[in-house]
Amino acid sequence: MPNSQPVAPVDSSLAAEAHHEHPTYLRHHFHSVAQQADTANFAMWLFLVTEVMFFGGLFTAYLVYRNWYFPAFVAGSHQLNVVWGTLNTVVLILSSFTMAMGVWCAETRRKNGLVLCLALTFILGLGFLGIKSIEYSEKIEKHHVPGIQYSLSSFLDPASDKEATAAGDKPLSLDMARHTEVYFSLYFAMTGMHALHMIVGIGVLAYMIFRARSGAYTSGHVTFVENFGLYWHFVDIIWIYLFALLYLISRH
Amino acid sequence: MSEHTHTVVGPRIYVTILLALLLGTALTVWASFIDLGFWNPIIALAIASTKALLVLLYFMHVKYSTNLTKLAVVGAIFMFTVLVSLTLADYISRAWGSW
Amino acid sequence: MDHTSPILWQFLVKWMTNFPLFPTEASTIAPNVDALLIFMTLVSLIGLVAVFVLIVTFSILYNKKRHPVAIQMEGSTVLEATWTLIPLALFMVMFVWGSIIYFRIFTPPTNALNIYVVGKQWIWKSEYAGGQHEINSLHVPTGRAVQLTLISQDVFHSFSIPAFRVKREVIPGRYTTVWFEATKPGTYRLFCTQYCGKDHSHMDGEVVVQTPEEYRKWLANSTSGTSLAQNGERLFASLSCNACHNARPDARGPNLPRVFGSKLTLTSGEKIIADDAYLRQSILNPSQHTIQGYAPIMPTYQGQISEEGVIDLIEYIKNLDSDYRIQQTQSVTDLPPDNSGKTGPSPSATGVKEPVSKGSVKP
Amino acid sequence: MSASTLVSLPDSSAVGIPEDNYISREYGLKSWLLTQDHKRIAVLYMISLVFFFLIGGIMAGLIRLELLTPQSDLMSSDTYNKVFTMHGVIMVFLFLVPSVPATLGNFLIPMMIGAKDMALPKINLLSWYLYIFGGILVLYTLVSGGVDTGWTFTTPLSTHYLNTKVMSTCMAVFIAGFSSIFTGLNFLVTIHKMRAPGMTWFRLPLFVWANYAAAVQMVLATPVVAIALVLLMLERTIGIGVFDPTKGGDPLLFQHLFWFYSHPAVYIMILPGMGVISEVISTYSRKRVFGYTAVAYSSVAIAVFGFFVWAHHMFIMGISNYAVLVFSLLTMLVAVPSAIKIFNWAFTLYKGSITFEAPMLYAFGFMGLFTIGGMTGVFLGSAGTDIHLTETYFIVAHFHFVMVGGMLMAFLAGIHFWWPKITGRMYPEKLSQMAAVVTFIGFNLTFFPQFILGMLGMPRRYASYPPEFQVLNVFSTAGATILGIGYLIPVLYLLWSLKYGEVAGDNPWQATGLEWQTQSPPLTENFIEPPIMDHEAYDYAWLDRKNRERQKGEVSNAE
Repeated sequence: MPNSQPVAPVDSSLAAEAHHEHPTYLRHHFHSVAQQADTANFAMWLFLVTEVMFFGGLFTAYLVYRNWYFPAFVAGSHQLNVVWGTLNTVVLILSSFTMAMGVWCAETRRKNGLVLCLALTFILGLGFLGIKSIEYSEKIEKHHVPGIQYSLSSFLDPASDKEATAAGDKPLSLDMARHTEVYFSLYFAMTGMHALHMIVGIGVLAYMIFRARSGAYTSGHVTFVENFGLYWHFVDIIWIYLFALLYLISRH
Repeated sequence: MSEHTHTVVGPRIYVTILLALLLGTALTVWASFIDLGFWNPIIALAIASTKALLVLLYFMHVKYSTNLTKLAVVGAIFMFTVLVSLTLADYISRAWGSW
Repeated sequence: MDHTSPILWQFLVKWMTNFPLFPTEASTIAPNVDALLIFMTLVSLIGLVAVFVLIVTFSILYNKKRHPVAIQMEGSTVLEATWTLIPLALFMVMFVWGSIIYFRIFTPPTNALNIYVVGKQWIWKSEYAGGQHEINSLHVPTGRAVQLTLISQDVFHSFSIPAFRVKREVIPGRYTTVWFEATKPGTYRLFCTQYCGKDHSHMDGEVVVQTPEEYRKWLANSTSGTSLAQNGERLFASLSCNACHNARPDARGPNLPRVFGSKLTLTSGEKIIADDAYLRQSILNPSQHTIQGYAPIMPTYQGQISEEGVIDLIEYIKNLDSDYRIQQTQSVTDLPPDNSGKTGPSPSATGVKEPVSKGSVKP
Repeated sequence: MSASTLVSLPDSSAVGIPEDNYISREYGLKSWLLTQDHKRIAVLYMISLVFFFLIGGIMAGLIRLELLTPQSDLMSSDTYNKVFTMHGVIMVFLFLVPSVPATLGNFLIPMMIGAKDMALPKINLLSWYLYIFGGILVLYTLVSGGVDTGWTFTTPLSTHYLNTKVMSTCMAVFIAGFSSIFTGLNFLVTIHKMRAPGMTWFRLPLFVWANYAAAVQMVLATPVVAIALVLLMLERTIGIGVFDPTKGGDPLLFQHLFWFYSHPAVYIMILPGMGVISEVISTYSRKRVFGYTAVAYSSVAIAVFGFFVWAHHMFIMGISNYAVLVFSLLTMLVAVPSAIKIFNWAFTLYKGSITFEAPMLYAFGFMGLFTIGGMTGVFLGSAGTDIHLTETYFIVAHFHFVMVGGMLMAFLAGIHFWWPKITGRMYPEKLSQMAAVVTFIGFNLTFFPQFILGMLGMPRRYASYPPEFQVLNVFSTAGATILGIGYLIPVLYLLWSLKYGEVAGDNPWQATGLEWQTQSPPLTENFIEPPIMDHEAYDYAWLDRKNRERQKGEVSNAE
């Protein structure tokens, strides 16, 4: 069937494909492994861009209300445990490091190293969630979860509250105390969204450990590990900001 | 369409960055307990941004990436800034009262 | 003839010949808005005609029969610049013009007659200083700037009077204002234009514009006996506000006469003008609005007073002596002088300049 | 054969549909539902879009019927609220946002840039499934009692004052949003990474530029509405106070976050339509698009400036007056690139060689209606007139001129233009031209009276209205009937053409895009040999050269 210029006879195209190196993981619509890897990498970055905007909405809300209800945000922030928070930051930074090392192991085809790194990342991720759940349960005990059960006593009467006393809080007036609920709404929304991303990440890590043991990522095709690394580091970056904004900024 | 040459970043850089990040964490926690008034949030955010930048550049290999990746990063930061600043512009100027 | 005419004829005569194409202009701002609207319509028409003429002419001149071979060309910087800059310039004119009108509509003059409007699903309640109130209806005089202070008790509503070309969102938790000066006596439509739930389309009413004399009569006939300020005084007492706001030297709260319209310095150092919005906020969220020199000890009244109650209190505080009040009263008095609206705690409002205690609540 | 009216070249491939093509390669439901071929996904999208358009259209019909009389007699105001909400949600999130990108964009972008497929075929399929999942949730909402928030989900109405299916609707929009994100992401990656050798940025068809710009907005804006909806749902279920004024939240913050997406969303809807118009006008005037670079850059300018103007939806809502100034100014700026496009299209006709096939008629319709829609947008962007016009039928008319008069016209233009490529068959030409004219007349009769209604102050979303507005509403309803017929005719003859239409051949319009240089319907891999782009976009001289060479080749073959 005669077609216009870009279309050449069928057999020559087959010949062209034949002398291409063709690893099994190269999908049919890419010219080369490099193009495929590049594409996947760029797609991952774009996905992270959407994630930035997703969290962007939350950060905007946080900044607006922090401006409005500054004392409530200070008092709310004093309810968070800096020790746990710092520990969690360290845990997450370490997991980011092990993940980066995992990517390096995959790139340099070290199978055992990769499995070890992924496993460490997995454990550290779980550790983060464990610490986070301790923090959450403290909040639940003190009725600091927004909703019907929300309790204002820590803010109206700081003397009755360990954290508030430690921070030297003065009692808030009732109207300002009520606005601590906005702080905790945002606290739970932001850390909750972050934790959700961690849970998804840990799920993928488990799958990757399983695959890595059979050498799936140490035979040259490292795109998946690299992309997951990007995701994991991004989650780390979000936490770095959450830690600063929620825990530290009103500490002094 | 240039396909970038893949740079493998090694453990030495990673360890250095890890230490820098841990140092940053210690620094920011320490700084948060000192009353610097106006400067507290700025310092906290500056340290956080430095840490984030280190993660971006080295852990996430942006330093060794194509311009396209850098553009995506800058674009994301830019749009994030637009969202935050234009929204806050409304909130802040509301208090200025009427004309 | 309509008793014999066929239905179609009725349709044509009674219906088709009599429907509006342009809203009546019944406020001072309406002609200004319309001028801009007409300008924009003309510009749009010219643009549309330009596009139409281009398409039609080119279609005729260069259709395939007449012009079988297209002549390729790249573009033209001059033309691109033309249709970038001319629309841009026109849009800038519209922007500036529109902004001027916007600020006119949303910046009430200081001597405006204030009417409160509370929106709730699905009624409008207008409250007048003299204590008159009505549902889904608003009475205003001609020749007098009227400011509406609007608030919603539940969801977003929007207060729209098309004949005046004004509209303002009515928001829960915050006062919004809009003002107009009616020019033509008559009855005009009033709509809620922001979708607000089930009976949104029944949240309409009418604006009755009357001459000042008629309006005065209406005010006198519809009074409920107590003015908003008097209601506010009662509420003030029953909430024991005077325990602190009592003008004594050792008072724990600021002295309220003259507070309305004055410039206050808050604890945060911020300067603020005590307007309706400020008074409302400092009743409901006092700790954020504490005046310098006072401890943030005032309790919140959020959830204890209805929006109407807050309006009463504000009106009461306004009616305590203040410079602003004097100004306003002078211009108000020529409207409802015989009305009991001014019999609140400051009966002497007219022209009395001496400050403080005069109108303040006796402990 | 209608192609003979265009360019009388012997087209030997036009004797029959090529035996091997993307439709005939595999059969069976499974081969469609698990396909990763961008063309098949586009077809899946097209079928589902038409389905949802039909449902949304029925809702529109009900609305117009109800508004025939001033009283709410056909349905209670409660029902009416649900009907217009479902109309809005379905049309915006399930039809307009994915319309051109997910169907034509999906089908054509890889072909236009000379690629075998989208960069991420699995994500592409996933995005269709997400869309369907969102659609099913909307259908569930519809049959289980409906929702009456309005498509804007205004808080605190949606969070605290309604007992309808707000949650499932929000979830549906959230999910459909991710479908849109993935589509946009896929476009960006594909356009960046999959272009054929020689296909530089300024050789891309303007359709690709337009979709690229829309994709940028999809990727950047949609996540913000996603988080806004998450917060809304949390507020509704557990009562966090972020948007609740009684707890200290600000309902306007929801408006900010919502419109940060929903304003760019209108550009997501219209930009791909503009891309279609560029292709159509160039092809039927046989001329390169006038000011190619200006049109390309104006797409990007719309995409960028489109992000800075969202608060013009909130001018009277109590945002700061200074913010109003800034947003009003920026709104004026974003109107300029649209004007640039209109005039460039008009001048593309200049010294062209114009024919008037159905797509061209739709494109002319687009230009006229979009000019009106765009200009009335300026009425609303100027703060002073916005006060009077906003929240009335003027708004309704304005965005229907842009969305229906603009976008839907462009969609129909595109469908007609590429139908021979997608199906390999032609539709009846006279009928299609007639349908275009009917649509145009019906559209104007439906929506032009609404401008006047808006000027008069008739509020939108009213089930009953004052009697003086009736005449214009009757006009509008009458127009809607004609419009409905105008949409029905193409559905019928396009379906008819699937079996009985003339065989179209590779390039019935003699268009220059790479998608036309392969067989119709295309092979699963689009091209037998990966194409090399060796000429500018819209290079009709190149096409003529090719045709001459081919003719020569055929003659020598015959000898």
